[in-house]
Amino acid sequence: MIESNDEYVLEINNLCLSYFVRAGEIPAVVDFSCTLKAGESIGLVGESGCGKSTVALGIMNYMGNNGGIVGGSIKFKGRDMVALNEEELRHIRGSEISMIYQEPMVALNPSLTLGSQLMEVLIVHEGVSQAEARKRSIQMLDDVKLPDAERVMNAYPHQISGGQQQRVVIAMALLSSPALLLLDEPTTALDVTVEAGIVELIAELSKKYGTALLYISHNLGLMLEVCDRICVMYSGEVVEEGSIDSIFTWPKHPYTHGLFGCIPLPHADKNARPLTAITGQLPLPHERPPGCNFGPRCSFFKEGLCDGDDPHMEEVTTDNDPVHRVRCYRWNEVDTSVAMSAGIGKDAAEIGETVLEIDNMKKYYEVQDTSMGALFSGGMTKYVKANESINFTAKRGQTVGIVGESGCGKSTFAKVLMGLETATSGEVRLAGTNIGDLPVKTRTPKQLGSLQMVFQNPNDTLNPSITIGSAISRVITKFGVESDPEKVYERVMQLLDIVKLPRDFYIRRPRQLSGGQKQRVGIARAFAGNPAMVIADEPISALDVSVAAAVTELLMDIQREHKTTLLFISHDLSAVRYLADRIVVMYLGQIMERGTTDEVFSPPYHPYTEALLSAVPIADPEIEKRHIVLEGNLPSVLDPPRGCPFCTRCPSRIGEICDDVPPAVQIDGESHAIACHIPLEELRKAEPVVKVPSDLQKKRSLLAKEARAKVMAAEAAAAEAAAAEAKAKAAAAAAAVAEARVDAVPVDKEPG
Amino acid sequence: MTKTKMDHEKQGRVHPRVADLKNQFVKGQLDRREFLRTTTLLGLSAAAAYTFADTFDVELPSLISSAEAATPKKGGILRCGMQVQDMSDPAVYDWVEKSNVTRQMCEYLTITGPDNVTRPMLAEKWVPSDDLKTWTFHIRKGVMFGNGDELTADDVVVNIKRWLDPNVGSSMVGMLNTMLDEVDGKDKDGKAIKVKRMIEGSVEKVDDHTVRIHLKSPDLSIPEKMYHYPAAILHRSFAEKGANITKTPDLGTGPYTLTEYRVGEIAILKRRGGGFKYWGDDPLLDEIHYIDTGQDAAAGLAALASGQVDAIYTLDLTLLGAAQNMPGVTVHEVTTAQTGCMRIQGERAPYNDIRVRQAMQLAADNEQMLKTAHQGRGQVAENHHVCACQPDYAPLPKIARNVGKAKQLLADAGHGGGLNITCNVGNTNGQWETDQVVVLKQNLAEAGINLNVNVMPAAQYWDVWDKADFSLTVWTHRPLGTMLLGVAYRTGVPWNEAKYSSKEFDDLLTQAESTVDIDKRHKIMAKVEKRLQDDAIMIQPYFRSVMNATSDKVKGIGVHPTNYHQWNKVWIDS
Amino acid sequence: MLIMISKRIGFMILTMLVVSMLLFMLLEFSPGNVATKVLGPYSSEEARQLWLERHGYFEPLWWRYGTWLGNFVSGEFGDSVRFRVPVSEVLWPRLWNTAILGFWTFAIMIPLSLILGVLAGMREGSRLDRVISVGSIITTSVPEFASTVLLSAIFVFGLKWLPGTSSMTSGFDVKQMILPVMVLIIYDFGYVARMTRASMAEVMTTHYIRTAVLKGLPYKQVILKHALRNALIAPFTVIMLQINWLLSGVIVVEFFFAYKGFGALLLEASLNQDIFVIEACAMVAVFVAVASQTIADIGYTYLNPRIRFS
Amino acid sequence: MSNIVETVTPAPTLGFAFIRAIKSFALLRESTPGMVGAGLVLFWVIVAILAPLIAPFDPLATLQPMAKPGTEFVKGGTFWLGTDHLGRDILSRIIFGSQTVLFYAPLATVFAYTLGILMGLAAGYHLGWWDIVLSRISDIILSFPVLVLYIIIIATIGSSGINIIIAITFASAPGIMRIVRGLVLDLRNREYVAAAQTRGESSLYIMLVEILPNARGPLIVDACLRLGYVIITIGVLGFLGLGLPPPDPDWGGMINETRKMAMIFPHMTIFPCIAISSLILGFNLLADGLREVSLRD
Repeated sequence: MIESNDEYVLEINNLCLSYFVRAGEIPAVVDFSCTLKAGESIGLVGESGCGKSTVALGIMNYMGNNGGIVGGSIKFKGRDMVALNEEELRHIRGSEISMIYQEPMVALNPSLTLGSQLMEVLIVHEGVSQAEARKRSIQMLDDVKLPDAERVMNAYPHQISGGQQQRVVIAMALLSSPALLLLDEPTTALDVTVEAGIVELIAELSKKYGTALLYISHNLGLMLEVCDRICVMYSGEVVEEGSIDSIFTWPKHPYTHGLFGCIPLPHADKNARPLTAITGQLPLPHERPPGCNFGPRCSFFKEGLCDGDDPHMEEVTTDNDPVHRVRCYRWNEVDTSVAMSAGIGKDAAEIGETVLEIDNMKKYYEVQDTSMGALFSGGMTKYVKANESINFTAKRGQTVGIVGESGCGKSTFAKVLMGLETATSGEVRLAGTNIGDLPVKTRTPKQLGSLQMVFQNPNDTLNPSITIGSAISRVITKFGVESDPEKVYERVMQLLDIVKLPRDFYIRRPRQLSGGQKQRVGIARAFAGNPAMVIADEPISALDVSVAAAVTELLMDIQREHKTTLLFISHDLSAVRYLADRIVVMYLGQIMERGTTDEVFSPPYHPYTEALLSAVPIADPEIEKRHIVLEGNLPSVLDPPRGCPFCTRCPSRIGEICDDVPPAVQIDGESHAIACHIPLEELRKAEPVVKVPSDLQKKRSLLAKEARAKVMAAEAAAAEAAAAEAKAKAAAAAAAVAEARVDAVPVDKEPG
Repeated sequence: MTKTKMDHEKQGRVHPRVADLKNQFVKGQLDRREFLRTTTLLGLSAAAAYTFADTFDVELPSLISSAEAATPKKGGILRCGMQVQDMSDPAVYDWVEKSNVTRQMCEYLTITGPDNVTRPMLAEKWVPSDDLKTWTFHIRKGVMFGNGDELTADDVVVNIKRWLDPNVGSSMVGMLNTMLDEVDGKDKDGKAIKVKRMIEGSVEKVDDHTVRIHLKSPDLSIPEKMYHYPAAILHRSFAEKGANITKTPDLGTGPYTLTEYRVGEIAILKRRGGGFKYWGDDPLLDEIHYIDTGQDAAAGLAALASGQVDAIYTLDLTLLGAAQNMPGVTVHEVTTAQTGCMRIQGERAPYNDIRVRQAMQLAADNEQMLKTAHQGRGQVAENHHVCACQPDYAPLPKIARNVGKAKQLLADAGHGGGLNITCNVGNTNGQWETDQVVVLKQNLAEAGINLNVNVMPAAQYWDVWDKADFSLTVWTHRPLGTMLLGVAYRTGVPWNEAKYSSKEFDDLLTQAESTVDIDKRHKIMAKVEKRLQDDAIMIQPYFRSVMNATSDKVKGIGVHPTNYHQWNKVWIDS
Repeated sequence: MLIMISKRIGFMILTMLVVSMLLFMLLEFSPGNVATKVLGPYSSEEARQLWLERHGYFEPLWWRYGTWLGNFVSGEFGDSVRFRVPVSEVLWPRLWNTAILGFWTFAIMIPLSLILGVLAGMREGSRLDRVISVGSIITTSVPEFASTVLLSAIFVFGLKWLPGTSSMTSGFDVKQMILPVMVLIIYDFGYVARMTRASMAEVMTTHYIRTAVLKGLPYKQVILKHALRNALIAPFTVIMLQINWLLSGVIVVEFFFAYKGFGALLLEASLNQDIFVIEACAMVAVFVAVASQTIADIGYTYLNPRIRFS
Repeated sequence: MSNIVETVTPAPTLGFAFIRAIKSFALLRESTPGMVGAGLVLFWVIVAILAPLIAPFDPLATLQPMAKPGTEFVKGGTFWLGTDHLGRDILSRIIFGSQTVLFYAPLATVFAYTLGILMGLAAGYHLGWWDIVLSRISDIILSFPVLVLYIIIIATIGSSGINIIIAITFASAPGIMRIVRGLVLDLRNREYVAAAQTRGESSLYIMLVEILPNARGPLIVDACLRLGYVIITIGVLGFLGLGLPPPDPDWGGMINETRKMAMIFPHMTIFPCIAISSLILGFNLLADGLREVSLRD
């Protein structure tokens, strides 16, 4: 038990939070304890639905109409938040505890100016004058590095970009210099390069103001960069808590360990060391198993033990971490550190003939400009250059990753390939036939079947009113693979087997499936027509890491087996690096860099690739990374820069040539191409962004073993000591009880 | 009245038939009302006729619903809820409401009271020739138009000519058929057709205050026809001045003038001012306001209930119960020759087979229609459109309802398997019209005829009223059966909605119109009625009572069978 | 903004043009009927032909339409068949009367429904919310014709408190106004209240309200400053559309209470097939509808900075 | 396994849709107003179906005019709700009137929906000219005050059951089109639609199989509201004398025929008023309940 202590800003003991619905009470968070000192930052990490956001709202004692705190205590600076009334809470909210939200756009009132939303914090809590509030708000906007604070004050939320909005939300949260800042996935909705800036800003500001941070995220890599300690949550409970070092070196809970296995770290390799997914699914809050919630998914599950009483947090403190606790009966019996490099090696797919050739493909959209100026100048029609001069090839069995942030044109590109749009110019040759100007309706069933797609959003990829069986059957008959109902049925069953889904899913509806299962059906559907090439448009970005790993692996396996060409579109550089053979980096509709994975991930870099690499958080403390934070916003696709599209944000901009002249493509080696004005020689001089120690694995397992040995020894010693202490304590306790009785008398003199 | 009496005494000559009539009356062959009516028509003054009749008949008929005990008071405003319709030329009026507004400012040569007795008005007397073919009207002297001009024979001649001018389109054409001749004309395509034109010289100005009209054939009801609502006497310049009485209210001789007129809203009549001197007794009311309470009859009663109006034009049957239960409201009722006539055009299939029409008549239960659709208020009729309340009515043998025979007739006509027909109804007068058709539907169903009830908006109904095969049209009251038959069933008259064409009927009707002898006339009328009945061109189930309701403070008011407003003696007791 | 307004107005004009064309075709397709209507059923064929010729009915259709439209734009709507006066003489006073009726209806209904809607939506699922929601569904479910009958049975014939007709022949009378306004409010307030409630309830679940609460703002300020501003955008549009609704909603009420308004005029014109009045009324109605829609759009834009500054 | 094959069909059939509809209605249990609404509607549906069995008299027979509620009829039976001015039993007329209203209103709604859905699908899915033309047409129709439109249509083409259905279809389809179009605009961007497109499905297939079934939730709610509104419309037309031709019982017509007598014989008017209001209330509550449930889902 944690002793009550004044140095803690926040002290949570055995907190239980529940929602009350028609069906009854749904426990969202069970037995949550943690402490936070001033200036300290703690991370809450876990997959969706584990209750981490609920904790944040619970701390604010804001549970909505149907939620409530059902047990435990929350002490903020020694005051019990549970016992406070609305008015007292109001004085703490926004002034002593502030919150930063996942989606800044919806967190800001769309019909009030940012200025008034900022100023009211000061006016309400500190009672300052309008002018004073305004002055301090502007100052704070400067602090969060928003340029042109005056303009922002008068602007409405929609008039600034997402990154800027988040800076405003941060400014709003910090205006009253709170002692505690709750951050609920503050960067998840942002592009990775923007995220990097925000993360840096938060770290900086918390230092400057000495604010304690409670940082909520699903991203372990991010935690590493911003937190001192982390709590790993699973299904409403904290399963492990400890310092960054301790947890990243030796995760003691099988779930934490499993999470690491799912993250494509730079040293992961899809063939040699594939990802290891956690089997099974997160249980629904009202369907939690008895005993350990993770039990059914745990490979160390032991009947009779793990499904018995609910496990409690156990202290497993080692010297490099004063407080490391884990909720597992068997943490010291299983050697999770060894399983780190699990995953059975697989044979790399053979690379065959060229399947897809993209030759100077362009896709422009016409946009009617309705501004007054355009009306008078006559230039009513503008072009959005969604894709400009796309060139690359993909071979049979190869995986090509297309990576870029939002608005880079990667989805448009997919649409052109699929025939949902036609190319404005240039050619897209699939097996030698130009299909760039062939809309989907004029393509033959064979062409259609040979080029299929896996979609992004699992909830959207299947028609909710059509059963899984019907959905897959339709594809089979449509592409002319089979027509006899019996054979179609057989084929569907095969496909379900291939994507590792039970056969009785045939009659299920999408509503009854989890996200990962839906995505598997999506994959089965894409492969039903024996495609030569599959385009996967961010197929895992909406999935939790544990599920994403499984889906990624599945995709890889099927691809390997069918020798399919895979075009993997993603914003997630780690994922792309993990599974792609070749990578295309896009920015504002143009290819910035392309080449094999190794070529792209080592110098010479395009400055954008460099920034992108640096921005991706890596969940490994041993890996060194250079920090490059991009300034500015992504330009509008409607009005891109004349010269290099990246010139507005490029940290290595060399002069006006970047603004005015589109850069030429410089070829480095056989297949590596970079579109930049900076000469290749210069670019080659760059240091690698990510440095993976060559003996990382060895070092890691050594470290872990060492720590483990220490713990064991400490345990043994502690056990002895504990035994001795227990005796002493028992005696002391007996005395204390006797004393307490005496003390208790006056208190209890009026019973009832 | 006194003046009239004096005139009569001065006159000296009494129509030779009057003596016969007196004789018949004394013998009891002629009822009192018929005697009064006929003798006055023949020029005997009403007073004289009454005097004569009263010697034999002790009871005095009440001319108005109730003789008021209290002394009439002068002054006050009467507000009457009635549709304020579009009016311009009284000669082409097709609706009584219009004439009610103008009746207060334009007068007629004669006036027919609620007792069906016609008295002199602008014509102080009239003298028919013995053969009833020439009628001499003596125009009252000293009658002043609103514009100060005196009424002369010229005005009367101009008016009569206008009525008969085909370009004006007055329904008086049907009334004064005996002044018309068929001549060759051309239709719009230049084809030669017969058109009716006034016989040259049939209207004659004898002197400044005498007008004589010459008829082709005898017509007894000329004086009554002169009170038909389109027959208002207007100033001779009326047509030149735009033929719009609302714009030129001073072109009438009545005691009131129109000061405000908004169609669908209000018409305000005020006692004529300036140098105007009314020829008769000054009316009691200062002002008469016609307030339009819309097409919805309930709104009218609601207005009466809440004191927004003092009288309503007509009380819808559906509101009778409510009105009777309303304190401070009196309901007035009178039996009339008004009816909802469901006429059949016998030219088109399936009606071109007379057996179908007869079957319809036989299947129809006229009594039930009266009882159910009109709450029994009225008299059962016999499908020939002559009402027992009309003096020229001749009773016919009753024809009992006979569904079996109707079925037989239908089977004979080849409709044994059932017949599908449609009846149009416009509810131009009230819900009872639809109700009547609904009851008929039930009656006909028993004979295997399926009747579709096609209810249409009133205005739309008037677009098709004379065109459809089978529809229910509301006909208003006329003092004489022959008058109605003349406008509605004579071959080629504009309102002949049944498109009925029977030479025999036309001749008989003309004969009846010229027969003064009651017995003889009844015999002819029996033939006329029989002809209509046999030709089965209508199901005319009953003659309805009309009702209106007034506030108790309105005195001297009654209900005229034709809903004409004769309000010179009405006053407000406030 | 300016572009948007001019676009909306352009569209408005276009709609009016198309509607006018349709109306023209519909009502004047058979010129023979027009003449019959104008001259009456007893007119001679000759007179009808003459009338048609005099009024240009033998000209080509487009010419006639052009002339008609030209006249229409210059306020020359033709003569009413029934009233025999220029349509504008009847139309404008009637429209004014309906405007008065509409004004009182709105003046009472809008505050009432907004307040009830906000109160209900503020705490979704509360007892007050239930009462207001169910109450507004019930009132909305009683058709106007039913409530006119019931209310006049009670207040006119039962209690004798109120006059049964509202013809206003002797000038404006507040008492005559009560029943028609009451009927209109009863039927319509529920709709606006429910829209407001839905909008308010939705806003209350948004994240920016959560932000405002967690900023520590007083509840009153959260509601008045943060919630209402957003919650009233949708009802504003609905309220503007109610103007359009009112034009048809008044038909039953005006008919029943003999109120001399636009609705009754239109109804009578339709029943009497008074074509020039129908044409003018329909055009006015469409104008009001399109104009209120346009104002609603512009207002929506103005109220919603997301659109205003984009 | 083979029986699975039999139960599974490539596209959703009516049977499936029906079962699904039943299931979604089963969810209504969670909404009290929804249950009350469903109860009211169900009550009237049952009344309509059993009308010939439960009506004490022939609704068209003229028996005993203006009997007050509870009057015993000489030939046996009781006029529980009295009779109207033509002596027809009001209870029987209300019972049979439910047939009329539950025949015409749903039929008109179905027609309106068929047209509206087709228009909405075409406009929302194809966009471009389809959308511009169809949207403008519907804008124009919608810019007429709706009752004005009905009156002009009915006064022009006459009043009959078919014409009322035509008028309602004509006047409601644009509103439905807008809703459908809005839903389609959202649904057409779903990935399963893209998936169907990428396998070369015809537009018709995508519209009817991929998009339409998923728009059913809001459409069912709207249909309930619209049914209520159609009932009001039929009632208003009856009230203005433009409704269904007599003598078949039609609630609006009954009110119109008897309302003038309401002050003295209130039963003639009040009971049909209650009947029509309760049915409309039923549909409105049902819509409310369905919406509540669908939001919760």
